[in-house]
Amino acid sequence: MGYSGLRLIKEALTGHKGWGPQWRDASPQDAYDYVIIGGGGHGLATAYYLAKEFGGARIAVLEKGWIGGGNVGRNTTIIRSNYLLDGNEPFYEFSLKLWENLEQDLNYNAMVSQRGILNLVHSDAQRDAARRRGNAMILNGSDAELLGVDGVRKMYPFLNFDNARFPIKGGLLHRRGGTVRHDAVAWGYARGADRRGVDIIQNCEVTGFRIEEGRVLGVDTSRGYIKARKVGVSVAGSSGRVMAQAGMRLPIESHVLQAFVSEGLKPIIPGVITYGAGHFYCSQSDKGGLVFGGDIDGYNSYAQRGNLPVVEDVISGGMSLIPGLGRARLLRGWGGIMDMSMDGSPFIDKTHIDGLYFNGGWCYGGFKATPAAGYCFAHLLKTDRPHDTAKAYRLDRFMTGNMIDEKGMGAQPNLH
Amino acid sequence: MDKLTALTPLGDVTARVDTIGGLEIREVVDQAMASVAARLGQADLTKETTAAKLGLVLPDVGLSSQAAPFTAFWMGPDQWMISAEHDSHELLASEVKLALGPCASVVEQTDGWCRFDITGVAVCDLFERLCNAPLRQMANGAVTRSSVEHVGAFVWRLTEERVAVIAPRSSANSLHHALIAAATSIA
Amino acid sequence: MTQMNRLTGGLIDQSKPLNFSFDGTSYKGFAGDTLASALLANGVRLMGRSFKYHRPRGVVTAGSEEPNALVELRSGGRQEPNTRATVAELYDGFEANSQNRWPSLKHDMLAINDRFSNFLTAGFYYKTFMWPKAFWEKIYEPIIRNAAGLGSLTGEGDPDLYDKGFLHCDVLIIGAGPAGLMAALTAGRAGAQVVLADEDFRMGGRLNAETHHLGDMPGAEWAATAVAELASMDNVRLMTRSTVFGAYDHGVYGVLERVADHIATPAAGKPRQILWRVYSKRAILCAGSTERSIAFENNDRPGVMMAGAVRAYANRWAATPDQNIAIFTNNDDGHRTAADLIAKGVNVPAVIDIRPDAPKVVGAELLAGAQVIGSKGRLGLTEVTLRLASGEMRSISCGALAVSGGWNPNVHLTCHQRGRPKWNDALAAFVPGDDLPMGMTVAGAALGDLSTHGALAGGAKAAVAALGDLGMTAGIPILPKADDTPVKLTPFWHVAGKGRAWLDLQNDVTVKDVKLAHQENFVSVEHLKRYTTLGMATDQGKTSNMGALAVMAEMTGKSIPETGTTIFRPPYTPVSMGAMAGRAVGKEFHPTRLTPSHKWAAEQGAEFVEVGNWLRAQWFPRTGEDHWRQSVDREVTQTRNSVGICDVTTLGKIDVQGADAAEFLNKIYANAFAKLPVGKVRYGLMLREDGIAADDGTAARLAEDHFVVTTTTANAVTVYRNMEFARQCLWPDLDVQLISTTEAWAQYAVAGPNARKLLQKVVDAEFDLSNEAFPFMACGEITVCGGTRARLFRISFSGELAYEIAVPTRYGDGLIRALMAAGKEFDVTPYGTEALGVMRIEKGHAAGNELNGTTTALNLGLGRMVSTKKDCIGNVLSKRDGMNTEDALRLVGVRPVDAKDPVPAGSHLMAVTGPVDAGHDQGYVTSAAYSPTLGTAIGLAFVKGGAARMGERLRLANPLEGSEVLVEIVSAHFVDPEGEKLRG
Amino acid sequence: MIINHPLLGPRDAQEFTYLGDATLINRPYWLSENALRDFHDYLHLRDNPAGEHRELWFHEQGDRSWLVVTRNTVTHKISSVELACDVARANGRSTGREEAQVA
Repeated sequence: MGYSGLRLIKEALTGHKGWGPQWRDASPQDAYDYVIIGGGGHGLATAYYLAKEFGGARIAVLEKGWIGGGNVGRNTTIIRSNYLLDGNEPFYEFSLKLWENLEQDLNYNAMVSQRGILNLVHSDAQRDAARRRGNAMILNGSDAELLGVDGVRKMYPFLNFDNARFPIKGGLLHRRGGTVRHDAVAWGYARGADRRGVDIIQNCEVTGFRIEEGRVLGVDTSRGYIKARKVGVSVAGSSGRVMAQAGMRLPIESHVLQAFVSEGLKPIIPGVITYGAGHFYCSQSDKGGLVFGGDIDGYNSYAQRGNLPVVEDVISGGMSLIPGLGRARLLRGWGGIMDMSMDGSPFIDKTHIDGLYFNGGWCYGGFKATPAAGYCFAHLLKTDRPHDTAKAYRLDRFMTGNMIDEKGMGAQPNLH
Repeated sequence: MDKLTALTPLGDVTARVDTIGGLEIREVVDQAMASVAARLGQADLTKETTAAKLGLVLPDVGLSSQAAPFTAFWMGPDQWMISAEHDSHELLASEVKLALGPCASVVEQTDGWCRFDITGVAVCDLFERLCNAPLRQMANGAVTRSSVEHVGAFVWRLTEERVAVIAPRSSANSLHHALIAAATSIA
Repeated sequence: MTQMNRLTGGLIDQSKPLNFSFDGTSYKGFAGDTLASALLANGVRLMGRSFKYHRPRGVVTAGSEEPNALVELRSGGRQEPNTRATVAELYDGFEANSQNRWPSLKHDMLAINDRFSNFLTAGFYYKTFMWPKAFWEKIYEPIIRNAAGLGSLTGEGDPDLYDKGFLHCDVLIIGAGPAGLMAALTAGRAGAQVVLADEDFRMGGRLNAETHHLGDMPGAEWAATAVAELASMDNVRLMTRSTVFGAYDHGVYGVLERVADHIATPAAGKPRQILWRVYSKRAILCAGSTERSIAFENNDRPGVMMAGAVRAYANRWAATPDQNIAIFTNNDDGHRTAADLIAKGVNVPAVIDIRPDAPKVVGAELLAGAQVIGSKGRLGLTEVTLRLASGEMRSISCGALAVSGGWNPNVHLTCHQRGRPKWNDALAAFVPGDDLPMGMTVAGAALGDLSTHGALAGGAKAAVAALGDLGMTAGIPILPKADDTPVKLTPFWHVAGKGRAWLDLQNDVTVKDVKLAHQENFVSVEHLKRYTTLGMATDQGKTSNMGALAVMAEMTGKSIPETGTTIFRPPYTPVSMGAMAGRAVGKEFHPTRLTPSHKWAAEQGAEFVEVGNWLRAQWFPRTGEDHWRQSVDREVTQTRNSVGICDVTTLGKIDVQGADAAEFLNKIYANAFAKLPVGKVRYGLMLREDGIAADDGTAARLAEDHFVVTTTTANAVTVYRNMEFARQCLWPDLDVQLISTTEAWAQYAVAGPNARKLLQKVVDAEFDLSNEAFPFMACGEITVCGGTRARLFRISFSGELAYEIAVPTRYGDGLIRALMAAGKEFDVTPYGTEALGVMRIEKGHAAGNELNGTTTALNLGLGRMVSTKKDCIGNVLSKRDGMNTEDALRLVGVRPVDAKDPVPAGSHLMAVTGPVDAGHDQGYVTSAAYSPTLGTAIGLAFVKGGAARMGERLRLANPLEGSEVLVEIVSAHFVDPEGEKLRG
Repeated sequence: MIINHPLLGPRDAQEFTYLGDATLINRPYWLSENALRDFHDYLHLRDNPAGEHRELWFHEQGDRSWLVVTRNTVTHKISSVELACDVARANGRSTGREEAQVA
């Protein structure tokens, strides 16, 4: 039975007895057509679209812990389509369009809120870059507005306009960008996939691939061997570990990114702001917490926790931008493990092993990509051809010299 | 043409002195400095030659040494900073290079830096608010390179109650501001 | 009626009354009071409202874990939301207001939510508000947002200062209760460097809240004596009001010291708070324990409190929530509260103990085997309903109920590095696991040693062990005789019933919500937490997690440890953002670097611009110029017509010496340097190893074994780092020494047809500057102004006859004045970064906008610079196919067909006709400027196959600002393409 | 995080700049038959272990030494710290002279 306000009222009046599990706890079958490794946002979305859009049958999602426990459950919830390069922007625009219809599609309120994202600029060179980016966005069908300092002041009068080390000179506004209730995305996709027959198998860790003559036959797991025609790996943060089991080395390093939330506050920050002169971006959740983050810690890590200097650095950026933050308190910080790739862009590609497919390298941008990554990975798994918007995300692009380097930092993952 | 007038790192013709609480913060402008880096494989020769020609023992890691008119502190592997009074040794780099010959690379560093000497019983309390160097545990003469309120700097414990901080010259005003603010804070 | 609920005694100073106000009403308290204790003493129980249902709430704890009594302190930029009344120290004139209510705490309109609680169950919002689509942002979400949130910020800047500090110690002791004090005494007496930090303003922990004796002294007195002894030791640093909020890698701890929160405003120049980073060799966690509740129907009314808190208010603060207090407990500790209250003259109508075999009580009725099943009282408790052991119901009238469900060790910091606590059956609680942060041990109640004796002994033992690890010896001191009662408890988490029983008081999560989560398959703790918001309140689950875990365990039929525990993360208690930022805010966010000519430029009225951390002169307005363009155009024109001077000190300078210096440069530059003669400068291009252009600059050969390399301002640090990498890691046996000399020399560009004439007036006469003696790309050491040492380089960024002249930085101010004076006859102009930018665009020189990290030498038109005859960083990977296609981007000039048209940098290039979209993108404009020399705007652009498209017309598309301009592709060298001027 | 510098003793990791896997020391020979593949793998492909990791750190706010730190990426425990120039020499790096010119 679907979710709706009417149903909620009915259930409220009858003791909420009618709500069933949002997804079944499935046990593994012997064999599947598609095994998706990783029950995060991307894995669940892949299963959902495989089942719904591509007529996939016999699909399993294997999750070593609990679904949604990885990066989809620990991020700063931002969605946006404000990329510069042709290899990226059509993909993120596709993703944003999927977000815009997601809740109705899933019958699940993930609180997609297009509150607008403002990237501040602090120098003429940054304005030139913002203009190039804004134009690229519009040319790819997204939206962008270039604001002067007065435009910024009108939206965010409490920013530091008078005593800034790096004065605000304007901003690039992307109105369709915004935030989403991140956990709900995982649950919504899980519920949607489950309702289309996908087996979601929690506490099932993949321990190895069975590969013969260059073809994958199935996966060994903590719950036994599972045969599969095709295996899709979607395990951000653990990509290196999992693909090593198939003997692959990847152009990826795992890094920790911290994010933070303040104590609950009455509404003060309507949209998402990113500070172009410090490592800081911020939005306010519907619950009232300021959700903010900055740079990765900068060293390889699988520890899901970071260190103090980055916390201080991020918050001093925040205070420099919003001097009124001083009396608010940091409530909680957490660390997620990022697949940092060599050019800052992801991979959705076949591997050299038949039947083994890889989706990863999302750096800290995987959340906003969830719908399109799921869709495009499903497309690849089903058709063996890349989706039009994801054809640049090849594993061999460093060999051919076709990098997609938004920041221009080169082959050093911690700089992206 | 008139001779050029020299300015201090803080931008004045005379050195600045501030006294806050029991602390004196003094801009030091009378030191010439030259870096000495041993050529490949010639660290021992560099040390021997410095000792022979300048009478100065180049110090070990994290330390400084003195032999009038010269003072030296350790900067990095096989690299030292030598200083001497500016007015009598303005050409310190040339002087040191002449003495050392080909065993070391010598570079004039005099105006690359600003220096503040801070004196007072609370000098450790001051640096505790500015810098992660374990100043209380540092013996007299110990030098460590770290950062002081986001400015990279050498922190040099001269005596129990006197510490020199040596930082890139262009940041002199920011460093001075940080010193004054911290001194006010603990005063 | 003043202080109707004030008792006698306590650790407050009843001779020092303080005035304070809450929600505009004035009250009196005493020195040593917190807001909570003073309000209770004044008969105030209602202190807040809950988050979701806006139910009336009173204080429940006496510590930093308080979930209910959150208030706003102070006003304006100092307004501070969500302060726990339990830790807010009273001072004279203290003002606090309740929050998250409208129009008043007693009459809160949003209390209507409580009527609809049946609809507002856990996760209800995921199931509705989906139609119509547009309503989410416009209607539903704004309503939710306005109802949500706790306290408010004013948006004004925080006027207070925050310091940071660094401490080094042998042993950090976290918490100054009996365990911490004894650990500190043991370590301190042995001579170790000790830091003892406690979040309270009075050290002693529970000793201050109890009536136990240690030896022959009351606990609080013993604590004071111990503190006095510690204070006398030079090697011990005592930090009160200091919360150790985070355990980071390798013995680093974050500590927040609240220096001035207990006074109205900090003194001028003094910090409000200090964030300390403590580097410890060993740490002993003595953080005590937190009491937990028992959930029952309507257990959230003001007056329902933790039993240990009620005892603390009575003993330490001489305050009581009411004169009639019932007790509800599952363990012996609850009985202490009864005894202490009775001793203080408070009436205890009943001790309700769920255990049929509960111990006897003196002075109150014992109801063994009974349970509290409900409560009454809209804005404060008036009555509790019981189910007796016999099954009978009974009501008891009381204004407060002291509840004890047992104590949870404060294991939080043991988990900050992802260690998992383990279950202890006897305590029915989690205790520290085996996987502690490096160097940490745990003692006292935090370890599960809940007796005073256990704490003292554990603290001493932990200190001896820690010192032993460090090679120091400490003796176990003689411990005072202290309470050693074992814990007696029957685990009991919630009273069965149909109504709402609260687990998370702040977020309004009830037992029912946990059951619903279970029903919907949110059974893992992480799912439960995220679905119901349990444990996400400002106490981060300290008062709620255990109860919810127990309920979930009951639902799944698993044990509590099988059900799991959530991860504790820093901070232990919330930390103000101001303290985290420290002094690096506002203008001090980053250090500011000033150029040698700064003072002079400021005197000229220059506009300055931030370039990285540098401040550089952007232009120098003259009288009558009221638009920056006038100044910049004039600066360019004057320079091109006569001579201009620009401070270029900010460019990085790296001194490279050694027998293999030339060979080294050959490896780090794409082009060759080995054969550069002494006395010459060469332009050099550095690549990254991936073949992308990294930086450009010059290298001047001062001697066979001595070069000075320049970098761009932005890349000075990276280039130096990369050169050290090449020197130390790639070719460690090359004889090369590097050191930065950026700041040692003040360097000025002197450019324009009269540059030589001007310089000749300043350079000492013995140096010949003629074109023959000092041609283009020459360099040498000279003297100026009668003997000041200088370096002269004949290089040009502007395309003019130009030099760069450098003197020791102290003479930089003198030199600019001398140059300006000497140039007067040539109408010399200083020029800033804007004119510099215009001239380099006119000349087609690439800068940061072109060297943007994605462009190759080929893209920049410098493909031939990448030598094929030698190895260099980036050589091999620059040959990848994708970077060498026919239609690769090439740097060209663009010039509007109509000279009046603008050239917006960041425009994209499209064919003159046809669609304007990403599929038809031909490239983009990187830099643009108005060229006063050509009388039109011009730009540099990367265009596909651009080198072969000279003369072609394209459109500049700038849909962002709605403009389109027709341009012609031209050579990037707009001015003097043959380079005759610079060689002249 | 604290890095126990072989010359200077324990220093806050904040003083350092991180580069990455210490295999970046082993720069391939530019004229080898598979130079493009060798350089591609050298610069881009990583073991990225969850466990012991040898990695390069630069003491930027200190003595300007490059260090090879062996650190566990799961626990952050550091088991050894070496000067990178020593590691480089041990790996056979020298002047690069023998391979600098076209053969």
